[in-house]
Amino acid sequence: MSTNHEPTAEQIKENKLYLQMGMTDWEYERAVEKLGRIPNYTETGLFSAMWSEHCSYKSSKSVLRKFPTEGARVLQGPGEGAGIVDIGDNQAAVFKMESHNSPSAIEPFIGAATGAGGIIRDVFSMGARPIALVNSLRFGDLTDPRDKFLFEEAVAGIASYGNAMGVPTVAGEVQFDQCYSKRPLVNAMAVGLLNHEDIQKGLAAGVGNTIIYAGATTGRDGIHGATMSSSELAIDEEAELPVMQAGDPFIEKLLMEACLELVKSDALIGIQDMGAAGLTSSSAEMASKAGYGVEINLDLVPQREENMTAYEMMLSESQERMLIVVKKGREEEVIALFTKYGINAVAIGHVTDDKMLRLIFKGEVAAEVSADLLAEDAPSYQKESKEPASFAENQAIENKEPQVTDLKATLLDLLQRPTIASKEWVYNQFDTGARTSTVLAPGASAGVVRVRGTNKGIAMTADCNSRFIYLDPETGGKIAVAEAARNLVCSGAEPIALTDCLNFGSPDKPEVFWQLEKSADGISEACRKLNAPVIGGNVSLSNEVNGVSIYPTPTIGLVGLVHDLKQVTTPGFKQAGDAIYLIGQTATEFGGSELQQMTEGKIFGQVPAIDLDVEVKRQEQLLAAIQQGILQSASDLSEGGFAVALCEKAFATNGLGANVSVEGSAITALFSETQSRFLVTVQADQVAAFEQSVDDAVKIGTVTDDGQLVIKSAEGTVLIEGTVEQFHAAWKGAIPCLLNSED
Amino acid sequence: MTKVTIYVTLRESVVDPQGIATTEALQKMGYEEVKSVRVGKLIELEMDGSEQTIETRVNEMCNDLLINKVIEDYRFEVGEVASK
Amino acid sequence: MTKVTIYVTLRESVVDPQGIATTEALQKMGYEEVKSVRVGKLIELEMDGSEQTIETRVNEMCNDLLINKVIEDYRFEVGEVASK
Amino acid sequence: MKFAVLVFPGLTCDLDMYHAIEDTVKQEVEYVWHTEADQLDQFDAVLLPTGTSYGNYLRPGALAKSSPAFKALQKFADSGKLVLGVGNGFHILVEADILPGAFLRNNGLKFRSAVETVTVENNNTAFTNGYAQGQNIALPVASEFGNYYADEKTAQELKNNNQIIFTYTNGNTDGSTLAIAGITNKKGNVLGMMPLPERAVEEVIGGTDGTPLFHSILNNWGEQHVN
Ligand SMILES: Nc1ncnc2c1ncn2[C@@H]1O[C@H](COP(=O)(O)OP(=O)(O)O)[C@@H](O)[C@H]1O
Ligand SMILES: [Mg+2]
Repeated sequence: MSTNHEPTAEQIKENKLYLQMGMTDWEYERAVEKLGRIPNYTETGLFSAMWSEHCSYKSSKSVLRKFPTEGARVLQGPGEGAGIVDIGDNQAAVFKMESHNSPSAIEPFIGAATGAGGIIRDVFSMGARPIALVNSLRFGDLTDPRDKFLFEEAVAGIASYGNAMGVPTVAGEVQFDQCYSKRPLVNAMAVGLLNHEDIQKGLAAGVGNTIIYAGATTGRDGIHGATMSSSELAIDEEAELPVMQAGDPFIEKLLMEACLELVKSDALIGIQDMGAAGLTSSSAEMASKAGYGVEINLDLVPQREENMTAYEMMLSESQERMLIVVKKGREEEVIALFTKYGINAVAIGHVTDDKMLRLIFKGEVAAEVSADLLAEDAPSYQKESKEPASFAENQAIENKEPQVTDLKATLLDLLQRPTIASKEWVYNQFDTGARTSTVLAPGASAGVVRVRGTNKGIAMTADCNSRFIYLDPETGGKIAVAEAARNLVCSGAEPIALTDCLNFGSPDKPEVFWQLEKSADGISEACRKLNAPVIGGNVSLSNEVNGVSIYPTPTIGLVGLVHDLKQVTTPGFKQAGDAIYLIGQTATEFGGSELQQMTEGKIFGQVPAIDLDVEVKRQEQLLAAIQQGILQSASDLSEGGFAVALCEKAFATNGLGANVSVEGSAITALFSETQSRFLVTVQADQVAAFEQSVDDAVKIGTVTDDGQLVIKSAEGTVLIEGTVEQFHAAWKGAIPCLLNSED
Repeated sequence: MTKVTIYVTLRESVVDPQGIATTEALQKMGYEEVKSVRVGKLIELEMDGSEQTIETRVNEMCNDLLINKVIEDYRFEVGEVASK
Repeated sequence: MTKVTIYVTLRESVVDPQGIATTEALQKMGYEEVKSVRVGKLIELEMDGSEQTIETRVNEMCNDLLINKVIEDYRFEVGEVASK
Repeated sequence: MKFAVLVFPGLTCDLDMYHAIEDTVKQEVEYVWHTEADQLDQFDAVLLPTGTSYGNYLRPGALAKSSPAFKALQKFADSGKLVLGVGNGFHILVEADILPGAFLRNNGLKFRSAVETVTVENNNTAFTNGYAQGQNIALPVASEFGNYYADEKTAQELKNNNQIIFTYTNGNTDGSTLAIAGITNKKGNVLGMMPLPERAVEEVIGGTDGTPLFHSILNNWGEQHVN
C-alpha cells in the first residue's frame, strides 16, 4: 500500500491546502465551479500546475497579445514547442528561447545544463534537427563570491549539456549588474532545421490512437517546478533544498536521434516534450490542442522510485522525456525504433473523444478533468499597471556628459567592465564548431551557421540592454529589437523572425506590470517596423530577491537569413589603408550608459532616443551594401559607444591600428550610446560606391598598419593614443582577472 | 602533517546518470550481478593543524568549496600522512 | 545484496590538474594549512554474489572497465547494503 | 577507397567526419552503428569521430568497452588497415589499448575550444605524407579531456619510434606530455589525435589545414593498391 497519506478533497477545501500549491481562493473556486465538484488531491495538483504562470501565462497573456506574430515566412507562430519560419528551398528554421532562472539560482550547473537540454528538446519535438544554441545570461557584478560561483557554474553547465549533444553554441550574451546578484538569468535558445514535410505538432488526435512515453524514468524530482519558477526566490540558507536532478545529455542524445528518425514515419501523430509540469502539461496540452481527450494508465509509467503516487507522477519534472501519439496498431515498430537507440518506450494510454484528461492509477480513476479547462481555459488576469514615479523623474533630467578627465584611462576602464570585456572566457568553453557548419562563431556580431547543400546561412543573436528598459521600458524595448537586428545586418543577414524571453519581477507589483506592458509595446513596434514577427517565447516572472526586482529584461532572440555565404561580414579590420566610416550622428546620450554606471555608480535620466524609421533605413542600406560586397567590415555601436567599438574592430586583426578624428565634444563622441550607429571599413576602390549607397556616413579616418590607436579631435588634438595591444590586453584579461581576484 | 580523506557521494534522492550508464555497461559486459553503480568523489587532503582544529576546518572547506550541498553528502576520516 | 565501495586514486606519478587547482583555490580562500589536494573517485556498487566470488568479480570489473591502470590505482571494501 | 565512420551510442560529431570524407577526398563513406561493427572488414579505413560518446561518463571513451564494436575495432586495427581516431576517437583508442597512454582533464579544468598551431613531427606516415616535415598547421581543438598522459618510459618509446606525429607548437596548454597532439601505434596504421582535421577542410568554416591529412590517407591507399 502507498505510504503517502494524501489529504481528501474535503480536507483540501476546508484547510485551503490549495494555497500551498500556489492556487488562489478565486482560482480554486473557479476550478470547483467548472468541474462541478470539489477536486481530489491529484486533480488539485493538475490545476495548480497548469494554472501556474509558467504554464498558463495567466498574467502575461494580455501582454503577449501585443506582439505581431504573422508574416509571410511564418509556418508556426506561438503555441507549439517552438516557432517555425520558412527559409526557402522547402526548408524551415525552428527556434525558441526559454528561461531556467530559478533552478540556476539554486544550483547553477544543473539549472543551466537542464535549461539547454529543455530547449533542445523543444526544437527536436517539432521534428527539427537542432543546429545551433544561443544563450543570454545575467549575473551580479563579479565582486561577490556567490555571483562568481553562479557565473562560472552556469557557463560550465550550458557547456556540459550543449557540448555533449553536439550542438554548437554560436552566439550569446552576458551582462553583469548588481540587480541580478544571487538572482541570475539563464535564457537558452536553440535553433533547428527541417524540411517542411517533417513539421510535427504536439497533438493527441484520432480516437483510439496510442500514447507512448519515451525516455528517462519518472522520479520525484522537480515536483512543483512550474509553480516554483513562478514565485519569488527566498534566499534562505537553512531552507530545505529542493531535489534537483542533473541532466543526462547521453539519454537526450539517444532520444533525439530516435525522435528524428520517428519523424520520418507515418505512424507518428503528435509529439511533445515533457517540460514544466511534465506529464500533466504535455498530455493536457496535446489533447486540448487537438480537440480530443486522453486516458493514461499511470501504472504503466516507467518509474524510478518506489510507491510514487498519481500526484507525484503527474507533477514530476524528470528530464529527458517525451510524450508521443502514434497510430493504433503501429506501437510495436515505434517501440522497436526507440529500443534500437537504447531508449525505453512504453504505451501508457490512448486518445479518447470525450476531451477529458483521465488518469487510471491502481485500477481506479484517479483524476478526470476536462483537458481544455486545464490548458486553453486557464484563468487569465488583467494585472494592475502603474507608471512608477521614477519614470517622470528620469524623463525630467537633462542630458549631460558624465565627468571624465583622462580619456584614455576611461577607455581602458570601460574595456575592463565585465559587460564590455571579451567573453572569450565564456565561449571558449563551448564547442562552437561541432557539425562543421559554423561560419561565424561567438565573437562576431551574430552567429552564422550554413545550411548544408545550399549557399545560405542562418544567423542568430540574443540581445537586451536592461538598463535602458529599466529607465524607459518602451524605448528600451525598441532598442533591444533594433540592436539585435543591427547585429544580424552587420553579419550580412536579413532579420526574419524572433523569439523572446520576458524576465521580469513580480507581476503583482503594478510598476513591474507597467514595465512589462511598455516594453512589449516597444518590442512590438520595432518588430513591425523591422518586419520580424515574434514566433514564440517564454515568460519568467517574479525574479526577485528579498522583494527587489531585477531590471526588466525581455531578451530578444533574433534569427536572420544570409542569402549567400559570400556576404557574411565580420566586425574586424581587414587591411591597412581601408577607409573607416561612422554611420549616424552622435548626441549627448548617457542615460543608462555604461559610462554613467561606471562613473556615477547608478543609472538615471533619459535613455538614448531611437527613431525606428531612421533605424530601418540605415539597416536596409547597410545590408544592401554588404550584399553588394562593398564593405570590408561592419559593426554596430552599443555599450561603451564609439571608442569601444573602434577598439573591438582593431582587436580582431593582429598588427592593424586606426587613425581617426571625431567631431564635437570628446566625451560624447567617444562614449555616448546614441542609437542606430555603425562603424564600417571600405576598401579604397569601393569608397565611391559606398558613399552612393549609404546615407549619413562620414569618413573619419583609415586603418593603419602600425598597431597604434590614435583618436583626434576635429581640430587635431590627440584625445586617445596607445598601442592596440595595450587596449586589447585590458579587454581580454578583464573577466579572468575578476574571477581570480581575491574576494 | 595530517591526511584527511573526504568521501563525497551524491545524495540518495539524486539520480546519477553516470552511474546508470556504467551499470548498463557492466551488465552488457557480463557482470549481470551488478544492480547499481553510483560514482562519487574521493578527496585527499594533506594539511597542517591540530587534532581539534582540523575537524572544524575540513567542515568549513567542504561547505565553502569542496561539496555541492544541493546534490552531495560527505563524510571524512582523519589520519596520518604515510611517510614516503 | 552486497555493497562494494571502490576507492580510485590517481597514481602518484600522475599530476592531478583538479587537485592542483583545488589546492590553490583553498589557499586563496584562507585555508593556507592545506598543502595538497588530490581528487579521485568513489565508486559504490550494489551487487549479488557470494563472499568468495565478489572479490574476484570486482577485480575483474576494475580491470575491464572501472579503472584505467595507466593513471589510476584502486582498492575496495565489501560491506552489506544498509536496509532502507 | 571505402571509409566507415563508427558510431557509438551518444556519439555527437559523426557528421563532421562523414562530410570531411564525402566533400574533400570524395570517397565512399558509411556510418556503421556500433551493433553492426561485424561488418567493418568490408571497409578500408575506420574513422572514430570526436565529440562525446556515452555522455563521456566514467572516463571519456571508457564505456565503449561495453559495445560489441569494441572487439571489432581492436581486430580491425590488428589487421593493419587504417584507423583514425580524433578527439573522443583518440580517447577510445587509448582505452582500447590500441594506442598507449591515457587522458586527464585539461589543466584549465574546463572544456576548451580554440584553434591551435600544430607541428607535423613526422610526415612519413599513412596519415601525414601530404604535409611537409616540421610544417606548422592550424587546427581546431575542442575537448575537456585533451590532456594526454604517458609515463616517462612510454613517452621515450613514442619518441624513439617516431610515433609522435603532431605536437602543439606553442606549448601544452592542456597539459599533454611532451606537448603531444597526436601519435600512431608502432605499426603506424592507427593515428590518434586531439586536434580536429575534419573541422578544417573548407575555407567557409575557417580553414583547410586538415585537408592534406585526408588526401594523405588516400595517397597511401593508392600506393598500396596500384593494380
Ligand atoms: N514572450 C513570449 N512571446 C511570444 N510567445 C510566447 C511568449 N511566451 C510564451 N509564448 C508562447 O506560448 C507558448 C507556450 O509556451 P511554453 O509553455 O513556454 O512552451 P512549452 O510548453 O514548450 O514550455 C509557446 O508557443 C511560446 O512560444
Ligand atoms: Mg518547454
